[in-house]
Amino acid sequence: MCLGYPAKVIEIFEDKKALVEYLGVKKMVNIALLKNVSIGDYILIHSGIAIEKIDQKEAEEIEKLFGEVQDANS
Amino acid sequence: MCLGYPAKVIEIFEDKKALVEYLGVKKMVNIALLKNVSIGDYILIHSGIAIEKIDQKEAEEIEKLFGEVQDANS
Amino acid sequence: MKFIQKEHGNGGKQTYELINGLFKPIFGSEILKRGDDSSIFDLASKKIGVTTDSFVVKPYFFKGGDIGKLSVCGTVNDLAVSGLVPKYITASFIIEEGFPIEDLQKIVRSMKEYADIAGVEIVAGDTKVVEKGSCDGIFINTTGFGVCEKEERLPSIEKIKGGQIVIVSGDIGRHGACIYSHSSELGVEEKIESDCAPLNRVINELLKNVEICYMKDLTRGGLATALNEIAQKASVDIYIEEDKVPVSNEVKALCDILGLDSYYLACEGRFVAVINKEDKQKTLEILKKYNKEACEIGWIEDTKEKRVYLKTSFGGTRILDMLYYEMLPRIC
Amino acid sequence: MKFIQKEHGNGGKQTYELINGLFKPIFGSEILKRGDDSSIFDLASKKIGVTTDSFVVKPYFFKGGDIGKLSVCGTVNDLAVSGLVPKYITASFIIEEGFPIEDLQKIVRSMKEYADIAGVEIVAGDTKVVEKGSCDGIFINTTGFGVCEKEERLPSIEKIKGGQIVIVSGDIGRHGACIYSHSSELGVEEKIESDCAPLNRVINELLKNVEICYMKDLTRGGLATALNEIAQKASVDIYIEEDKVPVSNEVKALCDILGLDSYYLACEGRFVAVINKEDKQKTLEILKKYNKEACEIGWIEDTKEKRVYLKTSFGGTRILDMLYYEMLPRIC
Amino acid sequence: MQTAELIWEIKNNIEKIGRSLKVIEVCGTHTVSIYKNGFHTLFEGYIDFISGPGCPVCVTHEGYIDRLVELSSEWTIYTFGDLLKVPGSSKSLSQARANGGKIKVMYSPVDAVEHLENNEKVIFAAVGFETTAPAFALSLEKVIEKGLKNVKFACELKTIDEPLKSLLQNHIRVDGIILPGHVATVIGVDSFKFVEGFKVASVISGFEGYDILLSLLSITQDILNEDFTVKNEYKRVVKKEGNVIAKGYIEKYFERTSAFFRGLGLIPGGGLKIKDEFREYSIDMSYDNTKQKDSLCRCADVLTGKIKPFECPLFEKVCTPISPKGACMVSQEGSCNAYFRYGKWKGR
Amino acid sequence: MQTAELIWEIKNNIEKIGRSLKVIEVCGTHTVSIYKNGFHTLFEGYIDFISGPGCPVCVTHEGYIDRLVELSSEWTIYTFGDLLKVPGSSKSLSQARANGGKIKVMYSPVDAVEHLENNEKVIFAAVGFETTAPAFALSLEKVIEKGLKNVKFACELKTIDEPLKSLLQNHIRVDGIILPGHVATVIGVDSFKFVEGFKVASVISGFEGYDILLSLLSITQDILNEDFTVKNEYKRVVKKEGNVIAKGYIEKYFERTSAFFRGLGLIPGGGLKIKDEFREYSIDMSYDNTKQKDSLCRCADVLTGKIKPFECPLFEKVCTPISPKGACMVSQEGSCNAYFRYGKWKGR
Ligand code: SF4
Ligand code: SF4
Ligand SMILES: [Mg+2]
Ligand SMILES: [Mg+2]
Ligand SMILES: [Mg+2]
Ligand SMILES: [Mg+2]
Ligand SMILES: [Mg+2]
Ligand SMILES: [Mg+2]
Ligand SMILES: [Mg+2]
Ligand SMILES: [Mg+2]
Ligand SMILES: [Mg+2]
Ligand SMILES: [Mg+2]
Repeated sequence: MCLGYPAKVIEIFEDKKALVEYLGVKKMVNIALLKNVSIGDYILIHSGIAIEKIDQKEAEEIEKLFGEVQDANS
Repeated sequence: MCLGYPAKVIEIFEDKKALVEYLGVKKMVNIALLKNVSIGDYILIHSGIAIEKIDQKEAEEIEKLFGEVQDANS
Repeated sequence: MKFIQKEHGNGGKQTYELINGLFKPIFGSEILKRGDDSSIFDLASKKIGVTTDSFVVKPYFFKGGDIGKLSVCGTVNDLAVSGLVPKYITASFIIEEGFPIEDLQKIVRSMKEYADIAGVEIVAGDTKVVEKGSCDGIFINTTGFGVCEKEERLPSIEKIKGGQIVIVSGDIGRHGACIYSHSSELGVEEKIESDCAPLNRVINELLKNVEICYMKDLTRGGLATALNEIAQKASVDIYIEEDKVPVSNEVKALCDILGLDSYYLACEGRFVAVINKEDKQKTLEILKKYNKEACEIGWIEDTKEKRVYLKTSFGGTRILDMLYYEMLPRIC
Repeated sequence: MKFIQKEHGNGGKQTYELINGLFKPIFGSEILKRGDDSSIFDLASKKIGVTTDSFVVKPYFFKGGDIGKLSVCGTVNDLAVSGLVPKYITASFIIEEGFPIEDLQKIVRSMKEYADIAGVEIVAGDTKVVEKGSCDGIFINTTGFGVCEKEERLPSIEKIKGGQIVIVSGDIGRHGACIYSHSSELGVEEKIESDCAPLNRVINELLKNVEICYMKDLTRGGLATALNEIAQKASVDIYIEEDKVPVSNEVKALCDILGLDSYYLACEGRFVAVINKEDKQKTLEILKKYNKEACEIGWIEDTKEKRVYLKTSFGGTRILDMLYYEMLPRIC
Repeated sequence: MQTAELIWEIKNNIEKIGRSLKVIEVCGTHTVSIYKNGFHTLFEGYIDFISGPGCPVCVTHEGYIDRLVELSSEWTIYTFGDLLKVPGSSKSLSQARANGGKIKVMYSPVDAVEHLENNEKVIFAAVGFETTAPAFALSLEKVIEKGLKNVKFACELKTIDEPLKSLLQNHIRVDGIILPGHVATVIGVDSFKFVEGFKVASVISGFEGYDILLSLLSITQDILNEDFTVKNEYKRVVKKEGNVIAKGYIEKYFERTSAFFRGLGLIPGGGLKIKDEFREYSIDMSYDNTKQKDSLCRCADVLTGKIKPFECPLFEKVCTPISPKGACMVSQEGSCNAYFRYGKWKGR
Repeated sequence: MQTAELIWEIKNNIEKIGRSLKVIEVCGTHTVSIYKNGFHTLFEGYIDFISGPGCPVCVTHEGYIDRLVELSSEWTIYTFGDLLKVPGSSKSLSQARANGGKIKVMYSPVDAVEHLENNEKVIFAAVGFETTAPAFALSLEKVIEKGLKNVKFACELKTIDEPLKSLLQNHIRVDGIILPGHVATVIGVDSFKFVEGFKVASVISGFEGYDILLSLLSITQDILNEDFTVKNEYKRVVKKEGNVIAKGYIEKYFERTSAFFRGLGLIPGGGLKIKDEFREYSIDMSYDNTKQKDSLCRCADVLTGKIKPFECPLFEKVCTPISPKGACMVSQEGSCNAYFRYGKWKGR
């Protein structure tokens, strides 16, 4: 139920929508719950709605630790 | 469009309906357009509605002439 | 009451359970039970015949049969009229979610019953479930294989020529009339019984005893359409005598009530055969053992208009063309 | 634009015109063109294999294929993984009235294209038309026959034993992910390409060069279901290493977005093979010519629990069971 | 009497008359009976059969179909099967259904009402002559009784007398008329008295093969006797005054209106419309009946007996029951259609 | 750091603690992550994983399903796929659909509203915790903006704090709690401060395998250090105060209400309902939540960690994902279900 995935903002549209990319898949999501979203930001999506921005510094730390990536295309 | 078939009245029901038989096939029809329908009468059916009683004397005359029958079960 | 659900068709656990719990026990074929991607078996001959048909009849239970029986008979009959001995059948189901499993069981049992009667084995199967509203209850595809026992006995369109006679194996139009009689709005009290039946036995006996030049089972499109196909393919004309064509009173009645023509009503257990004049007596003798209504109905002429003509009761002659119109309910 | 109407399925004149005007010219088979009740031909061997499947995929055009291509590949693949050379196919259509004839043409052409690629001939067919709302666009049944070239080469469940290794022919889950990606509500911009493809060539090359103990194509239910079927039938356990199973980023993404599991996603151009350890190098060499993602993913153990176990990336071990849940859109 | 004798007698009478006869019927069911029984070949050289504008489908304007097609996206159209294939200016009802239009074929408009639910939005396509009008009257009565507020009638019912008058006055010269037995069952023998003024042999006929033969015998005898009173061969059913109850139903719910007939044009009093007091059950079907698609179709000439179907340049070449170019080919009771399907003996 | 090292360190810490630990998670997505990654086998003998009542599907009362089934004959029910299989007292939504009920699976309640037409009668089955509540708030906002009058919400949204309090107070003694990372994303770290009062190691966790491992490390270290402050392992996403906009949406449209939780019973403040000012968009879902089907199902004991799934006598024998006897087997995120599907290494 509380599934989420991290995605990169590719394009921002009117009506609080954004095109995001995750592992090469592009999809429109709703960004009404976030403020100051910019292209290139990483955001966390739950049921089609962005519920938070992802702190890239923190994410990179994890990445360094495990060699895992948030987004294979970044 | 103006198709009709002759059928024998088998049973009379409320609401101006009758069960008729034609060549062994039994079917409910509407008899609201006829008065004094009795079991055993032959009636002419068009689009599920009896539009006239069939005069048996006349029908038998035809039958005599051509050996044709109005109803194979009569 | 249990119903088919989408999971019965997702290829996973429940599909597996449906196949192993319902289909395999009823069909009982050893080949099928292996459950491999393909069913492998040895044939009796290298010349084989294949036919396929999907069945979408509505209602799926009708007087004298059901979609399961129909799906077996239809395919068995296509093989039989081609002069083959039906041997193996595949069965593929498309089922709407919500379909009662009890009904599915009845249908599958009926397939097995008629497969046994026809002497065919059900060797492969498939089940798909589609969501509610995406199909109408159940559709069944059967594909059949028959082997050729004696090549020279195979009926063939090339064997048709002028002077031969046309035989029908029984009264026509019962299956189509049956399906119409089930239409609830029409309100016919007692439904008409379908003629749905496997024809391979009678045909097998015929093939062993007389030369059948050509045969065709009467299905969709009825007698008229089958005869027109023959006339077209053989480049001959066919003459039919109206008074000789056997039609039951019930079928006549339904035609009059609905303004239909019995020549176009489907049969599912009747065929026409073209034979040489001298074989007439023997042919009818055999056919009448299976159905008393079997009889000669016409003849072939070499005039090559590729037409079917009907000699009417009153002595007129008219064209008997293929079916042009929609016969409303679904019949096969 | 022209549409299918009920008369295209009534067995009469318009059915005749559809078959002769659309199907026969495209399929082009001489056997089919005869248009008899059964199609008769000579086989190359008396041992044959048969498989049947109905295809109900929605949408019927998807990235990387359509229902026509799928219906040919699906059946060709079932024959190929059984170790047979696919030869003949029957095609049976159930079409909803109102279906665009242009789309039907595309689908039929695509069947022909892939039949040619796979080297199979379409030898028999059938068309039924059902009223609007009684089926979802188009359903296709194909039934295929293959011949057995060398009996001792036939893969067989009995050949499976402990110590053998499990190979997959490419990355998994593309077809299922493709169909999900077409769901309009999901709003995925670029659709994922299906892996739908005929496998008979690669398999034929394999069979000629190594001993394939067993093969299975991955369709509905995906890798997990196929492996479970093998474990069940062979009474062995199968161990799969999570890190080795090839899954593309796109498929992974879709799984994360929808909460799906790639092991259960359908493929339509992938298979698993069980081989002896010593054949590994040769097998992968051949497989990689066709698909670089082909690789070893696990092994067989004789423990007879009939289970599939997954060694996770973190070193844990868990059951990998059959599919229990509904995967929502229709995929084959 | 054997039918063979009867045929011989008819031919004998015609030989006495000394020329071949033009006989018209104005009921589609008669058309079909004549062709199905092969009378067109049996009396070749003796009788030239003309099918007048008596098939309600054949005479319907394409504007009516267009309007039904339009309505079928929102309303369920209940129609007799006969109307399904009639092409509108872009689509037939059958094509509309294939594209998602809500079309239902009914057998009986009275039974159909019984199965309706409360809120269903239904339109009955009411076509037909006086035979069928009472069925729609009964149907309307039931709709009112059941209090169904979303059921309407698209009334395009026709009458037989006015078009027949127009036909005989302006379009055609025939020797004999086979009058429609089932229309007569409802409206009675007396309603056809006006035919006598046209000095043509006429007979109300049943629909069996022998009915047609008896009617032809009657016509030939009347010609020989110069007797132009209307005869009633269908006595077993048709009464002098018709079915009084049925006529009462028609009068209660419908009134005369002018109506379009393909081949005859607009005919004052040629149609029935729902009376104003029941207008809430009537759906507006107004269409421009002066406009018709340009076409080489010679239906009008066929319906008025000026040419035979095979004399139309489109017949069989481009105009067939599958792609009909005119109404006479559309309806199974149309004369071009009957000619196409039952044809002539040996070639056409 | 390698995951192998991390696992070694966790096990090492547990060895230092000197007993196996009971760790509970209350988010279904965590349950699945643990089992899918095989952590239940990897930490066998070290950690005993308990799945608390954090799957919104598992805790839903069958009365809610019954009501949706009932409504589905007239309304189209939009639901997440998760809810489809949950058995009501006679049918699941999936079975209702098979029998003709109008059920639609949605991916996003916001996108779904965008595709709705004006007169569609739609009910959104609003289930979920605070992660999902803002989505339904946005959805409701769009419904109001579009002026859709026939769209209602069947609100059965839950909150996490009250049930968690009840669980820790009345039902369970655990060593560590893995707190739900996505709920925390919305409500913030501070909302979990109350957990500290229970003297249990707790950490807000992400959902990747390494997230779980880092959280387990944090729990073991906290136990060693007797540090019971709430930790946040999911720092890349979860903020101290959460998502203020999202919380604002929840507050604007919803208010606290008491709610039924399977295993925990009725919990005051455990649910969200639509505020009175928006009640026209709420559909009455009242059902008797005191009544439950008699059953041998020991879900409640599983959810509160009293027994493991395989200790339930029905597990695997009569209770399977195909015929679930309890909610923990129904949901793909339920603990019995996860245990059944991902199981134990070598036998169970
Ligand atoms: S053949 Fe066709 S085009 Fe010619 S008159 Fe008849 S209906 Fe019209
Ligand atoms: S196994 Fe089934 S019956 Fe037992 S507790 Fe779990 S859900 Fe309930
Ligand atoms: Mg994730
Ligand atoms: Mg009659
Ligand atoms: Mg397969
Ligand atoms: Mg066939
Ligand atoms: Mg057939
Ligand atoms: Mg299959
Ligand atoms: Mg056949
Ligand atoms: Mg198959
Ligand atoms: Mg297959
Ligand atoms: Mg066929």
